[in-house]
Amino acid sequence: MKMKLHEYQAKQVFAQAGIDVPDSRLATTVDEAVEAAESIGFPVAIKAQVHVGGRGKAGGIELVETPEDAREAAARILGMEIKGYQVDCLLVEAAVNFVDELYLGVTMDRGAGRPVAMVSTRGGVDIEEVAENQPASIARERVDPAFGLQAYQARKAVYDAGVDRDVALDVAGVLTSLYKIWDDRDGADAEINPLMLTEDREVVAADAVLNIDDDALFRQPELAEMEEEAAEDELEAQANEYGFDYVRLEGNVGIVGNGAGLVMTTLDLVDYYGGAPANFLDIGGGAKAERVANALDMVFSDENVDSVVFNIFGGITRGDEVATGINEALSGFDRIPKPVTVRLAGTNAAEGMEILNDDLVAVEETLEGVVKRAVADAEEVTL
Amino acid sequence: MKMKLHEYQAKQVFAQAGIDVPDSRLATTVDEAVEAAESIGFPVAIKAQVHVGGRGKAGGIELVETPEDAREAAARILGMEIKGYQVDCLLVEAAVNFVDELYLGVTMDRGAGRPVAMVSTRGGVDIEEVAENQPASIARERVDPAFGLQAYQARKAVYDAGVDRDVALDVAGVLTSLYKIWDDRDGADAEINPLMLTEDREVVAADAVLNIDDDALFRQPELAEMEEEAAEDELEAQANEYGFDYVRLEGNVGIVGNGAGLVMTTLDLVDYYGGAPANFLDIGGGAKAERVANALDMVFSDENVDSVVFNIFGGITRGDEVATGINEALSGFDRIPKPVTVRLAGTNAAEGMEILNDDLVAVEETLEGVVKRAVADAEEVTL
Amino acid sequence: MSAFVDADTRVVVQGITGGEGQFHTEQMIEYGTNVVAGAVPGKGGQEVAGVPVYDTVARAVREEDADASVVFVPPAFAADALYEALDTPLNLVVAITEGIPTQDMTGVKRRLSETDTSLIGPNCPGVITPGEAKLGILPGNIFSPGKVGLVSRSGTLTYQIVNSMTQRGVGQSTAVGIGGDPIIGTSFVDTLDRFEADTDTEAVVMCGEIGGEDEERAAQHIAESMDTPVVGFIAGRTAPPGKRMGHAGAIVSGGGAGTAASKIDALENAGVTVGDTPAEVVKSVEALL
Amino acid sequence: MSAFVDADTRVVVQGITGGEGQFHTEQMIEYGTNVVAGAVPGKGGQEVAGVPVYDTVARAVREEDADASVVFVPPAFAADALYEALDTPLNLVVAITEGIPTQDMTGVKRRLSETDTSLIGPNCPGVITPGEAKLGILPGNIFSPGKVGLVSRSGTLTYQIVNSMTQRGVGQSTAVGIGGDPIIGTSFVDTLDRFEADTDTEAVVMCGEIGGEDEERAAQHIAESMDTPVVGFIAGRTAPPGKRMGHAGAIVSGGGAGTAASKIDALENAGVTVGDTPAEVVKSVEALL
Repeated sequence: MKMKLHEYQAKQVFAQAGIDVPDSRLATTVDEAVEAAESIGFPVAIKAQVHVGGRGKAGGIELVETPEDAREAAARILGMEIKGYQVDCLLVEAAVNFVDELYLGVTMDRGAGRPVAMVSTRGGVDIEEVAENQPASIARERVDPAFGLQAYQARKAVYDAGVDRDVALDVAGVLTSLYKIWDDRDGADAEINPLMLTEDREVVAADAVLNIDDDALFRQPELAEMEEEAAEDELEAQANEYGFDYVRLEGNVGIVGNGAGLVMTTLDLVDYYGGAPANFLDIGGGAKAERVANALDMVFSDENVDSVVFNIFGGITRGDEVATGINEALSGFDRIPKPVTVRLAGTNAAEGMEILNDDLVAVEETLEGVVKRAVADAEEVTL
Repeated sequence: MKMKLHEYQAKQVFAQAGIDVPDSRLATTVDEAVEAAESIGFPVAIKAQVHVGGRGKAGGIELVETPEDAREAAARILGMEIKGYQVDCLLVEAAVNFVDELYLGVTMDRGAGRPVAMVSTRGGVDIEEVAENQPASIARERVDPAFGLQAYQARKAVYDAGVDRDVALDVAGVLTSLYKIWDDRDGADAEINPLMLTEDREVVAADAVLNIDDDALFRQPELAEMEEEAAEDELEAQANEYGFDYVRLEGNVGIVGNGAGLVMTTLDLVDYYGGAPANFLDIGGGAKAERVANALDMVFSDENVDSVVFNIFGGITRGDEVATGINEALSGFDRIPKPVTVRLAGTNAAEGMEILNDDLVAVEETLEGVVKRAVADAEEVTL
Repeated sequence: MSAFVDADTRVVVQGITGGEGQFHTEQMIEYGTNVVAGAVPGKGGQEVAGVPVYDTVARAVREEDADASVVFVPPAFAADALYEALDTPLNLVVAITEGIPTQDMTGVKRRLSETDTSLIGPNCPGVITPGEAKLGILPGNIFSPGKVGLVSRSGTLTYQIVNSMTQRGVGQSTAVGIGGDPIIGTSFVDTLDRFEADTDTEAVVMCGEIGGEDEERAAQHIAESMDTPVVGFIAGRTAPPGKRMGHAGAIVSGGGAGTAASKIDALENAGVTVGDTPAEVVKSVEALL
Repeated sequence: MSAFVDADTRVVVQGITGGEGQFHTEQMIEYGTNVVAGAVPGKGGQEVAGVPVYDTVARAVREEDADASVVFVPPAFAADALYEALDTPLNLVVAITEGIPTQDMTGVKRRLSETDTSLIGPNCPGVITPGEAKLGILPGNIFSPGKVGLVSRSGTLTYQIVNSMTQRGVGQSTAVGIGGDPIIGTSFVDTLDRFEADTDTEAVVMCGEIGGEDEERAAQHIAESMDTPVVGFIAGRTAPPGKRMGHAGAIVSGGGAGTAASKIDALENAGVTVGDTPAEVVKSVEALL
């Protein structure tokens, strides 16, 4: 999983590494935004700070020339919602007078198991579109992780991309810094899009993306502090807290299981049998009553959910223990809010099925059975 | 060439990297030394700071218990000469109450072209002797330069050396730090001998060696500032200033030439023909009059020198230019202080020999000839 | 012969003194696995589950003549444990640990490419040859000896399918979970090669999932180089783009790469029967024997 | 056939726009070397000594079909230039630069071991096949075509011996200075292998010096694998221990390793005639032809 930094956070990191970024200030109120704009000097860009791409198209960025316009833009953007994220924070930034826009990026080439550094002269636009339509316009240098990005590779990428010779070494320097940030900070993706070239041939990072490998946050304390509860979805935020792998979907059959592959398969089967999965929820290894209760709580609290599949393959864990956990978890409810069908498989599954309190839950023996029943339950509610 | 740091300088670097070193202060006068000892608290070690091993045996280190003894020791050691180096500076250091002494080192394994990390439980003694007599008592881990010293390698070396298990991980941590210092600081050799184990099982670097690759000083500005003119030999210090490769020897035939292999061969030939070389002096490429003059100055100022070989193989450089340089350089002397025999070979050698002013120098055509003549000249002076 | 391990495989457990390490060592031994040593820095001289512990893997390998290791070391120290294992003559290293930083694994994989050792995982349940040995956390009781090789990116999905197979009397020659991370040691292709060479394996079940292109590469490999019949399954047909479905590697990219449809197409084009449900998979493989 | 280079070798000069680079490019071209390109970041599109300059080595190699490079890049940037050269399909890279930090060279040598490229140097005068081509700074005029292969750690000592040989009518098939640094690309052994395989080479002169163990390894190699007769010379008999004699690599260790005596013994034990003086060396090799 990736932890996303806001633009202003990524720019702090980039600036520390010596990359030029425009003068900027953060604002959380309209007054702060106007004040920031005046202290920086017009024109400025007012930019929504949200964890999502395509802010510009969504109206989350506005270039303003006067305090009045700044006030108006700030008032409009603050509090607006972009792809489900509410804007709580603005970056007010000196506008850069550019003549050219480049793209620089570093990411992991999963197939090769190696980092790759990228340069394109087609910056300032959606780079995934460029990658699809004009792949040759992105110069790529694959990095040997044992040696890191060598200086010559940064130059090679920049010259191969066709960057103007008079700024090529400067741009190569920025790419080298970007790679170093990616490497030192356990980056998943690091991007500058656009890297602006000014009339004075200065090279300025006008936007900044830095996503961090979640698994490495333990050794990136400074960045870990920047982590925020993702505001997109309350349930996803709650899952983070509980330590569940959770993804919310559009359907009405809630799904709880253990192991990514089995939970994905359960979703697929709900779909296969004519239902619509409401979520992916992997409670992981172990079967403590508390985890079971938390998972059921979450799924119950999703108002889209009409019925629940609870599918556990015990593996090393014993089915009787899981069953006890489920009983305990559900006994806390006065009334089970939504029908739950449980299937336990693997070690001591039979004993577990025996233990389950069928006043609280329905029980099925097979994967197909548990899914079909939950789909049927959901249909019943809908009718 | 290696640049040597003093013990106190190396300890600064080690301490910055998190290695425990005893409390210490520097003193350049007897009063300062006593004051330092009193502020640290007795017992303290009074240690000569000179660029040479074997200080202890030479009487350059003394453990003292009282201010009177500190005064006496400081007075004795300050100004004393150890292997040609005068002691200008003392390190006054808290004495460590140790129960065991280890050796840790990192150096370049030239044959393998790889760094090697070393650990021995036979610390506190001359490690080269240990290496010769009990090679198995030094555990060595060869380092892949593409990956650096991995944590497991440090542990492996420590366990292989037989370090007590209760301190093994701490010692491995020190070795990891030592390697990192060596790597980050362009070390040639980094050593802790002894690394003391106290009764409380603390791990303390009681001595510190850090020699830096001269060729990398350009990127080690902090260490480059610590460089001192080596006090051992004025002429060697002067050669450093002029940028000559120079080594002083015991004989009376001074030697100036270009190219390490050819100059070494000239020394060997002096010996072969019954003379004794007074020095190795490689003036390097080019043949500017100033360099020629500086080289001759140096050799003339060596009172051991009775005659001089000047042997240049022009290569790309033209012999006529070298000859003009020699004429110019020698015309600055009222009287040539010591007989000089010149041989020019290679490109335009004949023209060069023609140009040479044979009022100032003797001329020979062959390598053997120029050496034989200089040896004969030196014998004549000696007789 | 077996694809990866058998009753003669001599196993060292890295991280044997931790809770997981100790529990699963006992389970492995109970299953019949020849666990000969543990390796934990600072714990040398101890004994766990009747097995001697050494401070370094090198010494464990030397003293006990081990040829495989299983790694239960926590994520922050796992890469170091893998480098340590790769610096010995071990034939096989099985990394159970979940949550190793990706950049750590790129380094390990780089080093791996210079050795003759195979790495299974990380973030995997391990490998088992039923009736012979298991290296990892797979529940031994659901497996039964037989002729089907099974390879999967997922643990519990493997159990689900194996359990059905065993219940229907279809035994397994070897089952291997290759792990759910984006950077893993042994790929589908590597495992398929082993199964093709394994005289005990007569049919193969391959369980893929969304994300990456390993399944597509496997499909090509099957078409070009395999005679052993393969039945496939791909999890994640209903996964939305851009969301990680549990496994770090199970993600359909924003650009639409790594979908279940792409993988199913590739496999079917390679002549692989792809089941829509785990039950279909079991029936298809049963029909092959 | 020749040991390293001939008139067809297509050479790119890295650092061609610097003073040294430009001067020696002119000298190489004048000698007949087929210099086809230069490579200097930021100087692409220029021309030096009639040769086009490219921003990257990759492009120079691609556009001009070069198969060898000579490096005149200053020490601080030399390692990067070598990595760049090693990332192309060049057969041969000759590094003239003196003073490259040792740790930089350990990295380069590590990378070198993974390529099919040969590196001569650094801190070397280069390589010449008289009458065909020279790559480096050797003074062409003292060489003459012939049957003797010469390999040396020192430039001027090479010139001294070659000059005597040429004056006595003894020509050279190839002469190569492998460099005076502790970490170099092509060793004595590598070069002796080339000479042994080179049908133009009938006898070899090998000039070693104090420091390291390359000469000892060469002696063993001569004894085991060479039919071509070898005459040796070792500089530094009078060098005191612990002092660096000019070359970074020319140092007898405090423990007494790397002495001239050890090297002379090893060579003589391998059947090599070791001359006491350069003149003796020339006489000995003359007698072999």
